[in-house]
Amino acid sequence: MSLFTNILASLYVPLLGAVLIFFCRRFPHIIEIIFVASAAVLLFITFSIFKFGSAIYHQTFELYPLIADIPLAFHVEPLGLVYAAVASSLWLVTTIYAIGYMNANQEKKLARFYMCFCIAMMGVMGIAFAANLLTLFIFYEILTISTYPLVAHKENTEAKNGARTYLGLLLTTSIGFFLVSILWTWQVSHSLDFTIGGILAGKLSDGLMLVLFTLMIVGIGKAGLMPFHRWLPAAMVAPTPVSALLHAVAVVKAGVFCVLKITIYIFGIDLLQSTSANVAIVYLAALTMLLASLVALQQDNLKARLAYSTISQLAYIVLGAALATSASIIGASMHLATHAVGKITLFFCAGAIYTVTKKTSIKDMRGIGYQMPFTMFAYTIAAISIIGLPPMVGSWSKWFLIDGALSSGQIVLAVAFLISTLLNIMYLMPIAINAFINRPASTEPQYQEAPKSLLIPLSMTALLCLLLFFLMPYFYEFLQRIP
Amino acid sequence: MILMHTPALQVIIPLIAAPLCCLLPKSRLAWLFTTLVSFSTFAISVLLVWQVHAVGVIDYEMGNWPAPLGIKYHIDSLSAFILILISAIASITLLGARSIIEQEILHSKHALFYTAFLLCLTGLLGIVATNDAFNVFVFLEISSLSTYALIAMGRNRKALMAAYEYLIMGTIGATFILIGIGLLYMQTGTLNMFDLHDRMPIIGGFNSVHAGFAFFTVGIFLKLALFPLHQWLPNAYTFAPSAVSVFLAATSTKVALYLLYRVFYTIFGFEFSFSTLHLGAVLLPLSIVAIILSSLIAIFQSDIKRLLAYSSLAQIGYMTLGVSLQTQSGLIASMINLFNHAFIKGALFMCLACIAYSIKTTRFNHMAGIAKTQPWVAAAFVVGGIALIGLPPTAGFISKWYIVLAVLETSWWLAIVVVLTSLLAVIYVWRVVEQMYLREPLDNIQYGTPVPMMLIICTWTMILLSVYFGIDNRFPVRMATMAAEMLIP
Amino acid sequence: MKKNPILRETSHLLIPAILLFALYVQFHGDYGPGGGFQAGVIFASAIILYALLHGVKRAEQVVSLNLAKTCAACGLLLYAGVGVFGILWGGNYLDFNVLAHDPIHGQHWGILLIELGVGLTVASVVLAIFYAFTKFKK
Amino acid sequence: MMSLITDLYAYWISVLLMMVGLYIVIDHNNLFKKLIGLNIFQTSVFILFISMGKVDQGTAPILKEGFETFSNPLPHVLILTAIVVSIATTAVGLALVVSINKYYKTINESEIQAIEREEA
Repeated sequence: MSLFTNILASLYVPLLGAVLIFFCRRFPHIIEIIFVASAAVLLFITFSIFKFGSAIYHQTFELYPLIADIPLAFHVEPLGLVYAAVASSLWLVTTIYAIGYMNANQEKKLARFYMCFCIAMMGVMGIAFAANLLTLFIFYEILTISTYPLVAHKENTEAKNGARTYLGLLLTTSIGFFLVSILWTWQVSHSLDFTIGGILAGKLSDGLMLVLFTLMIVGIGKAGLMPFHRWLPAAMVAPTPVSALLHAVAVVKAGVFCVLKITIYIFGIDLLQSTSANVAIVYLAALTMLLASLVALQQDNLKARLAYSTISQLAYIVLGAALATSASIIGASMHLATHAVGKITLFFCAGAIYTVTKKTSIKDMRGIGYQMPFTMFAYTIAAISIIGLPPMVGSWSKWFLIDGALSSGQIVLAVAFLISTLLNIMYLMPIAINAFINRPASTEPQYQEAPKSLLIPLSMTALLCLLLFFLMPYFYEFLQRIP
Repeated sequence: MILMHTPALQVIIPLIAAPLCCLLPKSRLAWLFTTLVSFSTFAISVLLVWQVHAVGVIDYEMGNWPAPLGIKYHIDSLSAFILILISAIASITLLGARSIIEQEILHSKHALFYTAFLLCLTGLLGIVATNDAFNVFVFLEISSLSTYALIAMGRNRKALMAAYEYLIMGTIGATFILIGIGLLYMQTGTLNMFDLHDRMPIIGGFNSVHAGFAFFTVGIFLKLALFPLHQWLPNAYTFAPSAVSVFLAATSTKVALYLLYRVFYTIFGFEFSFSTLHLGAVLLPLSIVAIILSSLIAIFQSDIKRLLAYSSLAQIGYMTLGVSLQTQSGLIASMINLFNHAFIKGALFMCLACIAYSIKTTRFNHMAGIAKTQPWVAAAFVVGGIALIGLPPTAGFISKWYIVLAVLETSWWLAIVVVLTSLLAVIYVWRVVEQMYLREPLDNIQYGTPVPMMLIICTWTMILLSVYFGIDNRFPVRMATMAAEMLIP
Repeated sequence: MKKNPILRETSHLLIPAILLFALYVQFHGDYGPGGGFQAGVIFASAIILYALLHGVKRAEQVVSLNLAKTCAACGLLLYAGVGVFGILWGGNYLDFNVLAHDPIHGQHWGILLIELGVGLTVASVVLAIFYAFTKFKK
Repeated sequence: MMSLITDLYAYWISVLLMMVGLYIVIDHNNLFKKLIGLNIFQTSVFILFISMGKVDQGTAPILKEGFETFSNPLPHVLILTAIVVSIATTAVGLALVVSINKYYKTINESEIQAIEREEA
């Protein structure tokens, strides 16, 4: 298979999965098989791209002109490959988890659910391999629209309101800011291609460059920067697998991936540093990072707390991207992967707890470690990884991020990272500690450990948190190819 | 032989078919005949597009009388573009509409309905094909008169009032256009558009030409339903029979827009209209007000047909906004939006036709939970709604891209206005989507008659077309670019 | 009607004259003032006069609504048919030059036929409108 | 000043008629009278057209020996068409008014609006 067929296949496989699921919508078992199978095939396809080596990076495949001279085009570069690999491997894990969760909770409209899941995955793959901003934008919006039915899945008033916030904010930012800034970019540079070193050098004055960069990054609502972060907690009304994959991995990571890609390939690191167009975003991201952590402290609903934690962690990546030093970029790219693995584990655990006990409130989870030891053990591992302590994988990315902040001479930001880490400990660890230290109240019914279809995926991702720590040198070497 | 006569055949086939149709005894036969005729006009318009691509411009002299004396039909890239749009929409609408027409219209009037439909089609095609100013007026009235009749056939008695209001406004508009033609004729002694244009430098200074320009402006704005002359449109679209709403929403204002291009670019000329007489300064504020106001009003409608009618008004605002920018890119944007919006709005009204067929109403409250009983229709509405909002990968996105890009060339604050108002579309579309999907069906609503397959297939054809032109837009963009380069040299 | 002998007798005198005049206007439209529009209206007015004096029912025995409708369609078809004839005989649409052996006669024939079509349509449409309003049930 | 009125009297008449017609269309509550207004309005345009076809000392455009100057026949022809259009419009309008009367039992516009408001 040539590289081009590989890329196209990564788009077609989820789409084909969706179509097949649609036609088999009356047979619940068959759609589950199709669902898992398409995830497995996609994983194989994504990893087979690695075998082409580094020679094919930035080799662009144009399909046909979409608008004027701007083609629908795809390419492969290290960052996109990382994102695609993370998303597709975690997708496979999530498919298994989702089937278990949906069956255990007797959710309805499964065919629609799985279909939208597949289409969302196509959106993710398109974003990962997009070779210009227009292609990226198209798949970005496909992702937005296809996840709406997932968020509104429960179809009650709460789900409706949550989904409304979700769609409203994402569309407002993407049409109101992102699209405008893309058009502006097109107007000043007559190119939207992702190019090493950026395409905007010398095209705008410093002041306007600041406006454009701010507009574009804020416009990527999926990155969850304040004040456009409300959609993320709102989307927590969705079933947990959706929260896990889409709101800890695919959607939010699509957001920060776009931020990284635009910083590196549209503006260019050098340009950002020389014009200091990044200054507004840097401080906005730092602010988001701290504020979101503070808000997370006050949340009693476990999923809501994780959601705010995600907002805070996303701000790490945006900050890393906006700092525009090579260390911070590597740190941000790394964090994209490490946070994904960690956060998906946490969500899986939250979902497992809900499935078994129907509990969502942190107060009620006292002593739950005695009843669900595996789940809570996995939770603890993932929490440590998110906090960034060795020997978990999260420590690496945080290391590089702080290194990046220091190397750009911003001591304040390095301190902000540290404060945020402390806050991480404060909002993640008490849950684990309470679960194991306190005994459950005697009035509580005796719960069993979560079903296997939930337990296996979450143990796998927890294991990954640990394993990847040791594989990091290879990963680092790979990421260094990002210019 | 056919190739030589395509410009004439385009118009006379439906014209001859109309009286034949009214002689046909059976409703089904009349439908079949009308559909066949509209498909043949479509085939001819395809031929015309092909010819225009091959040779550029086609002239056809009626009765072999040479141009300034006789009536000349003139097909260039702009006319071919609009012709293919009208005939395509008419064909798809008619193909799917038989069942809904049988349900909504008295059986004894079917033959007359189809006759009126064909006459309306003739009128619209004629306006676009002819190059004679007075001929335009005649065709305008043919299409308008048959439209009044078609609207009046609506089931609700309000349809009568809607048709009456439209008749008064439409007649005033057409008469204004007639006065404009008269004043120009007075100064030039010719009715041929190119002849008129050629003499414009000589007569451009006369007061009567300026007065004629003003009459044309008001008349066309009336036909176009541009704010503040839009009052007739919402009622007309709302109370017309569903099939008629589809056809009108997709074509009638588009043809008025075509007339605007023709009159102000071809007859008066770009220089005269926009530099000497500042048409842009009139169009720009009106378009912006139309966009903002109509979008806001659309949000609060309790009937979805009405909601879409107001949304049409906003879209017309976008199209005239493109014109008011006075640039080639603005004109291209306007034309692309014209083309795309015709399919999108046609598709959405087609969805409402399905719903009206099923539950006999299009009121917002009764939409609750309709996705459960009519999943295909509801899904079609969602896709059409996404296109209306202008999200990729639909045709609406392409329109929006070109409009914002064209506006950005002129001023950035206007671009922000355009983008923000397009977000209003999210609100009114998603209100309906939520109602369809996330509400329990009302108890007192019957589950409704199942929608015939043909209607759904045609609805989806339009929907898929509006998605297709979002993915592959080479045809409309090329045609619009050719036309704009012709109109603004 | 029996009460108004004057009206009745006058109409007996007038209606043939009106019809005759209509035909005159119709067939002198080629070189003189006249033509299908005017002739059609005059022709219809004769029948409307008849209907006013003798009742719509009697008038419908002369020209029924269906006949009027058919004639309206046929008139239009005649008009269009002559035009199509032009195409079939190698000219453009509505090209009368090809109708006869030389252009002048061709034009002559063409205009007469066309005006006949127009006259037929106008007369029947005016009549149909009249019938439609008189038959309207409240 | 006077010549402006006397020379162009045909235009003044048509403008006057036009305004009268438009006023009736806008102001009148009675749907039927509105149609009459519309007719007056259209007629004014016909007069405008026909008056512009008049040539000084011109006769009717009939070829006959001894007459050299003719009025322009084209506006007449155009207006003949426009008159037919106007008849058709009036017919459709009247048909609508009759139907409105049947379904609303009134042809007074404000009464109809009141009925519609009650329904809504």
